[in-house]
Amino acid sequence: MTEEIIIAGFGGQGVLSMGKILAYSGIMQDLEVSWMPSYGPEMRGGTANVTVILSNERISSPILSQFDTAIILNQQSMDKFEETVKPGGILIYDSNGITHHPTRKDIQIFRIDANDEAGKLGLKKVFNMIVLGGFLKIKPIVNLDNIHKGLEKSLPARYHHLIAENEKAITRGMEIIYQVDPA
Amino acid sequence: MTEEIIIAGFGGQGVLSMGKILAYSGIMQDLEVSWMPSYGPEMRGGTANVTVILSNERISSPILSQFDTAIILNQQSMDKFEETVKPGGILIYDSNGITHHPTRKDIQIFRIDANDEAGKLGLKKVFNMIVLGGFLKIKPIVNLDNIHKGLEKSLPARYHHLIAENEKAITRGMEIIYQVDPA
Amino acid sequence: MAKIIGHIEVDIEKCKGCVLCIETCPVDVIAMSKEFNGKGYHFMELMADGCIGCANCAVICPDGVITVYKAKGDGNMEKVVA
Amino acid sequence: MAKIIGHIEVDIEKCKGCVLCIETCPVDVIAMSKEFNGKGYHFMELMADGCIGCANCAVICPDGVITVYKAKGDGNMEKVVA
Amino acid sequence: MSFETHKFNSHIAVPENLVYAKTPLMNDKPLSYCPGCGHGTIHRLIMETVEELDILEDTIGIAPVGCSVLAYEFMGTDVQQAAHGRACALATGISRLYPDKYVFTYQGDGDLAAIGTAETIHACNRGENIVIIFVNNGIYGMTGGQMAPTTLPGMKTSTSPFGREQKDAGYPLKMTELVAHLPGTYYVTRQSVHTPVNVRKAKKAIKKAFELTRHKKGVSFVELVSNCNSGWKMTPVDANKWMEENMFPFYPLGDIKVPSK
Amino acid sequence: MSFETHKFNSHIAVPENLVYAKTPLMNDKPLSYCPGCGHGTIHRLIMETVEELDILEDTIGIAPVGCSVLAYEFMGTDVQQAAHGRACALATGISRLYPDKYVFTYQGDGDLAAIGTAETIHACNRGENIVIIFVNNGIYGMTGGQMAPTTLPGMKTSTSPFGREQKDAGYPLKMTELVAHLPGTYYVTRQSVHTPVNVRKAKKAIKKAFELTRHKKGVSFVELVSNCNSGWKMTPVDANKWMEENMFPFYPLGDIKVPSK
Amino acid sequence: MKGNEALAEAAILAGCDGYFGYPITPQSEIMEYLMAEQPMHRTGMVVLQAESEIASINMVYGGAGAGKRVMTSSSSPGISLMQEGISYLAGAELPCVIVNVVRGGPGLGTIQPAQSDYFQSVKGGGHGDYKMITLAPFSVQEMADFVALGFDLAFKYRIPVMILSDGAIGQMMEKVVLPVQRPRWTEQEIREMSPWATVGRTKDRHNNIITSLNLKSDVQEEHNRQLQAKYKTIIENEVRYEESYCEDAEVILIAYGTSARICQKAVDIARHQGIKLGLLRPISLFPFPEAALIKYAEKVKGFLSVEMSAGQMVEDIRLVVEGKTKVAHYGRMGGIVPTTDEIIENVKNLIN
Amino acid sequence: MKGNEALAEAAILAGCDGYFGYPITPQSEIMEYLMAEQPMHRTGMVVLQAESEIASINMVYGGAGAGKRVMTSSSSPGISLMQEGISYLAGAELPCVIVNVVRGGPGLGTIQPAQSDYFQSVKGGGHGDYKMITLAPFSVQEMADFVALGFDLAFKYRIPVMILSDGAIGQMMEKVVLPVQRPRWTEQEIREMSPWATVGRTKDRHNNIITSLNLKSDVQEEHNRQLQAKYKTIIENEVRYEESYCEDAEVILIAYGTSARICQKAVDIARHQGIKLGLLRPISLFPFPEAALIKYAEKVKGFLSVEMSAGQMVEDIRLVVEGKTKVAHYGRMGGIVPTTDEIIENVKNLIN
Ligand SMILES: Cc1ncc(C[n+]2csc(CCOP(=O)(O)OP(=O)(O)O)c2C)c(N)n1
Ligand SMILES: Cc1ncc(C[n+]2csc(CCOP(=O)(O)OP(=O)(O)O)c2C)c(N)n1
Ligand code: SF4
Ligand code: SF4
Ligand code: SF4
Ligand code: SF4
Ligand code: SF4
Ligand code: SF4
Ligand SMILES: [Mg+2]
Ligand SMILES: [Mg+2]
Repeated sequence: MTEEIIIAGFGGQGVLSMGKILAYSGIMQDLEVSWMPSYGPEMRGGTANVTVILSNERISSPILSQFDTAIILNQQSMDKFEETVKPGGILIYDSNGITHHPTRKDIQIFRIDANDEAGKLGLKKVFNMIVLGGFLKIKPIVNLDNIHKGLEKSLPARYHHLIAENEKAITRGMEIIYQVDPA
Repeated sequence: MTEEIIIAGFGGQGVLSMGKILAYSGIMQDLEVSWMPSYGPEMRGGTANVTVILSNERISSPILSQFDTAIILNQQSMDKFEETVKPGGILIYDSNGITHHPTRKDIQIFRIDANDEAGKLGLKKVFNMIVLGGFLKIKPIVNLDNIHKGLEKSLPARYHHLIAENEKAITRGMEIIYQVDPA
Repeated sequence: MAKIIGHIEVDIEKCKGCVLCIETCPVDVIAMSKEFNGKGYHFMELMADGCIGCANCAVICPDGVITVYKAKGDGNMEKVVA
Repeated sequence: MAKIIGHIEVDIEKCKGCVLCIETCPVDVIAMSKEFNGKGYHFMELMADGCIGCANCAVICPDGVITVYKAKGDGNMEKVVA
Repeated sequence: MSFETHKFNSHIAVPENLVYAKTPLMNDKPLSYCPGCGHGTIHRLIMETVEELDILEDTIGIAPVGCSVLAYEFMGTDVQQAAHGRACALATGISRLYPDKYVFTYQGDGDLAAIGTAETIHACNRGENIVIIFVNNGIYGMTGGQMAPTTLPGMKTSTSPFGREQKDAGYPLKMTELVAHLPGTYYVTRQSVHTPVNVRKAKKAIKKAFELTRHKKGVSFVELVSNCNSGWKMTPVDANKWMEENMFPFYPLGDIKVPSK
Repeated sequence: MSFETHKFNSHIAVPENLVYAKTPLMNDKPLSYCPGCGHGTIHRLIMETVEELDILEDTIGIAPVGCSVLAYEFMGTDVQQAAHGRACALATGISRLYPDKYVFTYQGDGDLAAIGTAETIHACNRGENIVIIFVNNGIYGMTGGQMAPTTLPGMKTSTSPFGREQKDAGYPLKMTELVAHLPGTYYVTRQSVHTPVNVRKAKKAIKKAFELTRHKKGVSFVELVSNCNSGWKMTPVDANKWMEENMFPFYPLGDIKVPSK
Repeated sequence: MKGNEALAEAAILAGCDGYFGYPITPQSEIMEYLMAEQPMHRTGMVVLQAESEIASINMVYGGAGAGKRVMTSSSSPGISLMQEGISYLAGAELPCVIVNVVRGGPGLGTIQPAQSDYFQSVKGGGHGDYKMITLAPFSVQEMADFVALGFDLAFKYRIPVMILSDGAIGQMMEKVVLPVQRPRWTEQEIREMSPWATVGRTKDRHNNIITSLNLKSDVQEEHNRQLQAKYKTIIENEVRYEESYCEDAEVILIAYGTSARICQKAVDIARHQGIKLGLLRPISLFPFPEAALIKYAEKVKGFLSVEMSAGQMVEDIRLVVEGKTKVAHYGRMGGIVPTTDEIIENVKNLIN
Repeated sequence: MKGNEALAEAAILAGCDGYFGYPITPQSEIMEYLMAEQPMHRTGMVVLQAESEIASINMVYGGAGAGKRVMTSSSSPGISLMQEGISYLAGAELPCVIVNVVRGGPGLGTIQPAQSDYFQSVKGGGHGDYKMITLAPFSVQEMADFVALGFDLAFKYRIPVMILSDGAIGQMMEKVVLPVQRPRWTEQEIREMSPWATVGRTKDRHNNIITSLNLKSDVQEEHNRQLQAKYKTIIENEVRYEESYCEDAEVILIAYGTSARICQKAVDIARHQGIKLGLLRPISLFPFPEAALIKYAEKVKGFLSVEMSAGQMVEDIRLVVEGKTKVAHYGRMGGIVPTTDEIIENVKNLIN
């Protein structure tokens, strides 16, 4: 099994840490992992993306131009990464701020309105965990036990009281994701 | 005609300027010339030498390992340069401070006690011109007219009143040089 | 009675919602919008009447977002202020 | 009467003839040699009696050429100074 | 530009009533700085000065690396981008070759007071006829908030995560006071842009600096104590307050060396 | 060594009468300096200090380029030769890694005050626990007498053949006064070695500097105003006189910053 | 762990005595990690933020000259500033580790990963005839492993060692097995192991001198000859490289660092497509794996050098191959990483 | 006139606007000559002693960015310090002349002449993919001639030009014919000829920007591609070299600068001895005279690269020759100049 994922969005959306939790969880499940951010210029703001690979074999390249799954959280990222999903692959997106919805026919497209949901729950901070939940629903490549361990590993101890909340968000994400037909 | 000369001695003996006057005089006589000092380390004192080449052809290399004439003014230079005179070439030396006189049999050796003579004349400053005179006696490769012009060219205008004195020293040098048999 | 009346215009797409202008307005007539601009920031708005055209907000704004106008409140202008 | 007598030794091969020591001797007992040393310098010499061992010359000498001795001028030493 | 014109008195928004508008010498591009960052204000004051003195044709700016590395995108003057720390050397080169031009540098504290120390001191010592604008935010903004020579004692940065300790990193370096000791500096002042009053004072100082350049007086050195909300991890409002309470006691505002008539 | 032992009172030349002899920590090699050059004296004072404090096993010297680049040939301590201007950086590296050692730099004015300005200022600002010996002869001796930052106004050198002009080259840079302003320097003094009295004072200053290092007081900075007979084109005696008349008014001797108990 | 952080942690574990550095993207995490980790409390290691890269490299010189395990890190422009210092370190034969997390140049360039400082590292960006051992990690694991290896080689040969990484390797996270803690050397150990070091002179020896100055040409030439002889020994003993699928390859990719990772993937894909592609990954760039290349030079249809540069390592390949087979170059620049598709296309072009 | 002085005088005559430098042997005469000559009174040229080589190269950057003819000079360690600045100049495409009067390295080394900064000059001592046009004078005449040529090329291509000389050429005196005085450009001329220069913005144009920064990788890559294209144009158009006795040569010496002078003599001597020796002297080191070498590669028994280094240019020869003939290297180091005897002996070895 090798799962090659790109997660892309704005700087503040928790893109990198979502990737990090996924990667740590993979390690807990004894997988090989790699986490490769596109680090921005020496300036604030802008877009951010991270490539996460989970595999039970040695990972050759941490930098990819095609992905099994793309998780897309803003329009710029949609413009850039829709094309990079492998035929037959998966695209998951949050529709918030999306003006051009994905149009490819040769991939499966899922939508998760995590931003709205986070607002509703009053849990803006765990927006990214809702998205992660959605992804895990579609691709259960790591089990929830290991996600728990991954959260423990990647969050500093002083935030461990938040783990439950994060897990709740993951569960919620699993509930609200749904498949859409390309327009 | 190509004459390849090394002049070597202590830092303060006017070695470089003797070479310079010879070079400028050569230019006045429409020769090709080159003047290549061994520039010392970034420190004061020590030995100095200069390679002067006069030729009526293009000068290939300004740096030489063998010379037609070596003009040697201290023991260190004798140790270093006696061997570099081409067979049949000429070695001119001032015996002041020389402890090992030259011994080669395949070259002509001339001695000029310019240091003593300069002392006698009370003209320490033109010691090097006495030596130059000696050399010109043996190898009259530039004529005195051009030497005069060379002096004019190489001395700053404010020293031009000393030219006569320099020329006197050259004449004296021509008188006191003599050939010696190698010991 | 010539009262001073002021007015500001805000280049909302360039506003970054830093609220420095709001802190500095002597008459508290500006506030943050509920909406976001294209860059995702809440932007500053003139919220009430009473601007005196002191230009504090414009002077402090790091992003040069604000243009300030001021007029003597007489003639038909006075009507408006009244 | 215990008079001070002094004496210096000079490492003449290292002397560079800068004459700083001569300038500094309070009793003018040192001077330059007529001869040269191996480096071609006139070197410093103790030229007269009367050194008081003040060490000025040694202290000022940049090349560390001078060693200074001093003794109370009594006993058989006094004879010498006398 | 999309202006939101409000109803309140919007009818007075006619040219003859204009009180304040961004100088056209500030380009229309949105600034790349964080919300509330002082760099934008300082840029504007310089451009206003250039406009008011009408010296655009004779002004050359120099912006080395630092958050303001892109200054050339925002300022309407000709600009050279310099290697880290070397703005004063560039300024020397230009000013010597164009003695009648207005050459200014725009440097952060990392740039001017760390890697560029030698260039700063020597340009000041030679009395180059230039304006040095020194934006001191006590941190390396651009590279993500590392300690600068001007970081306050105890201040936390990414390379002093437990607070700057004097015994390891020394005291904050007061470059402005230091260069004031050099005969080559003519006008040395420290200002800030965190209130409208201070902005206006800073503007006066900057303008004076450029005017002195016109009269070939040597170095005019204007320090602006400024904020770095991102580096300090504070909101802009809090940052300005923190600055008043912590930076100004260490870096007191006001003139340090003024031209004696 | 070939000692010339004179007849006058030579009989008292016995160990118990010894008043002054070169410290054995000065090697026996002839110094490569010009006749009368102050470098030799200053070398000796440092070595005497190391001997008297008995710290040879814990002393490391640093001599960058300059006439004293060969200091390691003459001084008996361990010595590192540094790139031009970087002695203070080397000293920082060594002293941080060996906090109990005595690390001193030996730097010319070109080295310390021109190319090495940043390293000097920052080592002083951090308060590194080191001794900085600064030999200011107002010229680049080693490279043949070019202008230094400390060259006096009007002074002729090979790169200021018509005399240093303030308008082109600025005023002489008083690095010693400058570093005295930094909290990291603990003891800052200016001395000379051109008379026996001054030599003795200089010795005291140097010894004090090393003693302060023992107590981890930060930077001790000892400037020695010195001559460069070759560069100045004077005899040693004239040079010392010229120095008194011209250098000292500009670089007054004495303590600039003394430890407050 | 990020590559940069793994390297920083490995430095502590390697018994490194001192790190001196200056911030620059994309490697500031190295110093940041060390500052947060406070190795002074763990091993006594010193971490100091210097006023510049020039100060950093000269602090390293001082520390190395005193026998300590010291290192610095920077990225391209900062490394350029160190060139005088590096030449001095090489001239004075001082051991140290220098890390370059390369970004795109020239000039200020971009902060994205690049491999365009190859020449600077292996030909000598500083003046004079000298070499540094240059190690090119291609994974977070190697970022960690090459620190101790670097120090070992540095002290074995009294030579500066460059770890030539890039922004991608520095920023990525992977599983990493950290080495065990090595003790720092005591002063006594340093005095014994590095009798040349300036630790303070004991009565039983002359003063130690660290210098690269030789006023006399013949002495300098002799010194240079010794340096060259040392480099030869290093060439004979310290070549490191990794081969995969070379035995039967028609074309062999030559790549190091990040581009070697992409090439691994390209080989996987190509083999699936039935193309006999191999990969030879130089781990030491100096010494360059010449023998390995020669071995294959007459067997393959060609070598393809895949670099994130306009073509630098390809010259070293050509120098070895001397026309015996085709040598092509495929490079991306400015921070752009080549894709597997592009690589495979270039391989196909080479075959035809 | 000394080589260094001829170069200095030629700078004044070339209409150079500014010289910024820092003393270092063996090239301090350049600044000393200029200071004594007071070109400010002759042409208005500025001469400034900077506080360091880093300041010098950045003053050059400032002046060049403002469209002026500016230059600096130094020797090996000082040039190493300039590497960041040089990379910036190349990245920002600024024209200037940089003189390196090479001495023996690495480190402080020796002040005697050497040729061991060849790699630094032509491969790039700074970071990133860039090139400088590199001219190697071998006589006092060429020291004078290459200043104006250097400025012409620098402005033609917006590229820094390196004059790679050495201590011997710098210190020697020969007859020299000085060029005639060229006028300095007026501000108006600069505005017209160099519309990119930051001279102060006029109302009719946008602000001019001098920078080497590109935050976006694709823009940076495009910039790099343009640089590479420019270098290709230079390779096609600006190769300079001199041949003597190559037509019938059995062995051809390749040498530049001082060693080319010795080689001239060696050729004379060898021809007397009946050995068919020739000399090909690269004048431009970048661009390297590749075509000329290829022309002879299959005719001769071998090339002998004679260098005052451990062997640097020889790599460029090998890269061109690709095994088509023998390529040998004879080098002296540390400031020692090879002798004609040594060269001829090496030639004989090559033949056998
Ligand atoms: C030679 C070199 N070293 C380091 C850097 C990385 N760098 C870029 S800007 C900067 C410092 C920024 O701080 P400051 O000058 O205070 O400006 P600010 O961003 O705070 O406005 C550093 C270290 C660089 N670009 N070049
Ligand atoms: C990078 C570099 N630049 C320049 C030089 C040449 N250089 C050697 S010593 C020196 C200055 C010497 O002056 P100073 O430091 O005052 O020492 P002094 O000789 O006067 O005692 C210079 C410029 C060098 N060796 N390295
Ligand atoms: S100060 Fe400017 S940027 Fe900040 S909120 Fe007000 S208008 Fe917006
Ligand atoms: S101009 Fe003055 S009163 Fe009007 S909104 Fe701005 S700050 Fe408030
Ligand atoms: S001071 Fe020393 S070197 Fe100078 S003359 Fe006296 S003994 Fe000789
Ligand atoms: S010790 Fe004193 S008295 Fe004796 S020679 Fe020296 S200076 Fe003169
Ligand atoms: S990082 Fe700091 S200095 Fe830079 S733009 Fe943001 S607030 Fe301003
Ligand atoms: S050149 Fe000057 S500093 Fe150097 S040794 Fe001679 S007198 Fe001393
Ligand atoms: Mg800052
Ligand atoms: Mg000096």
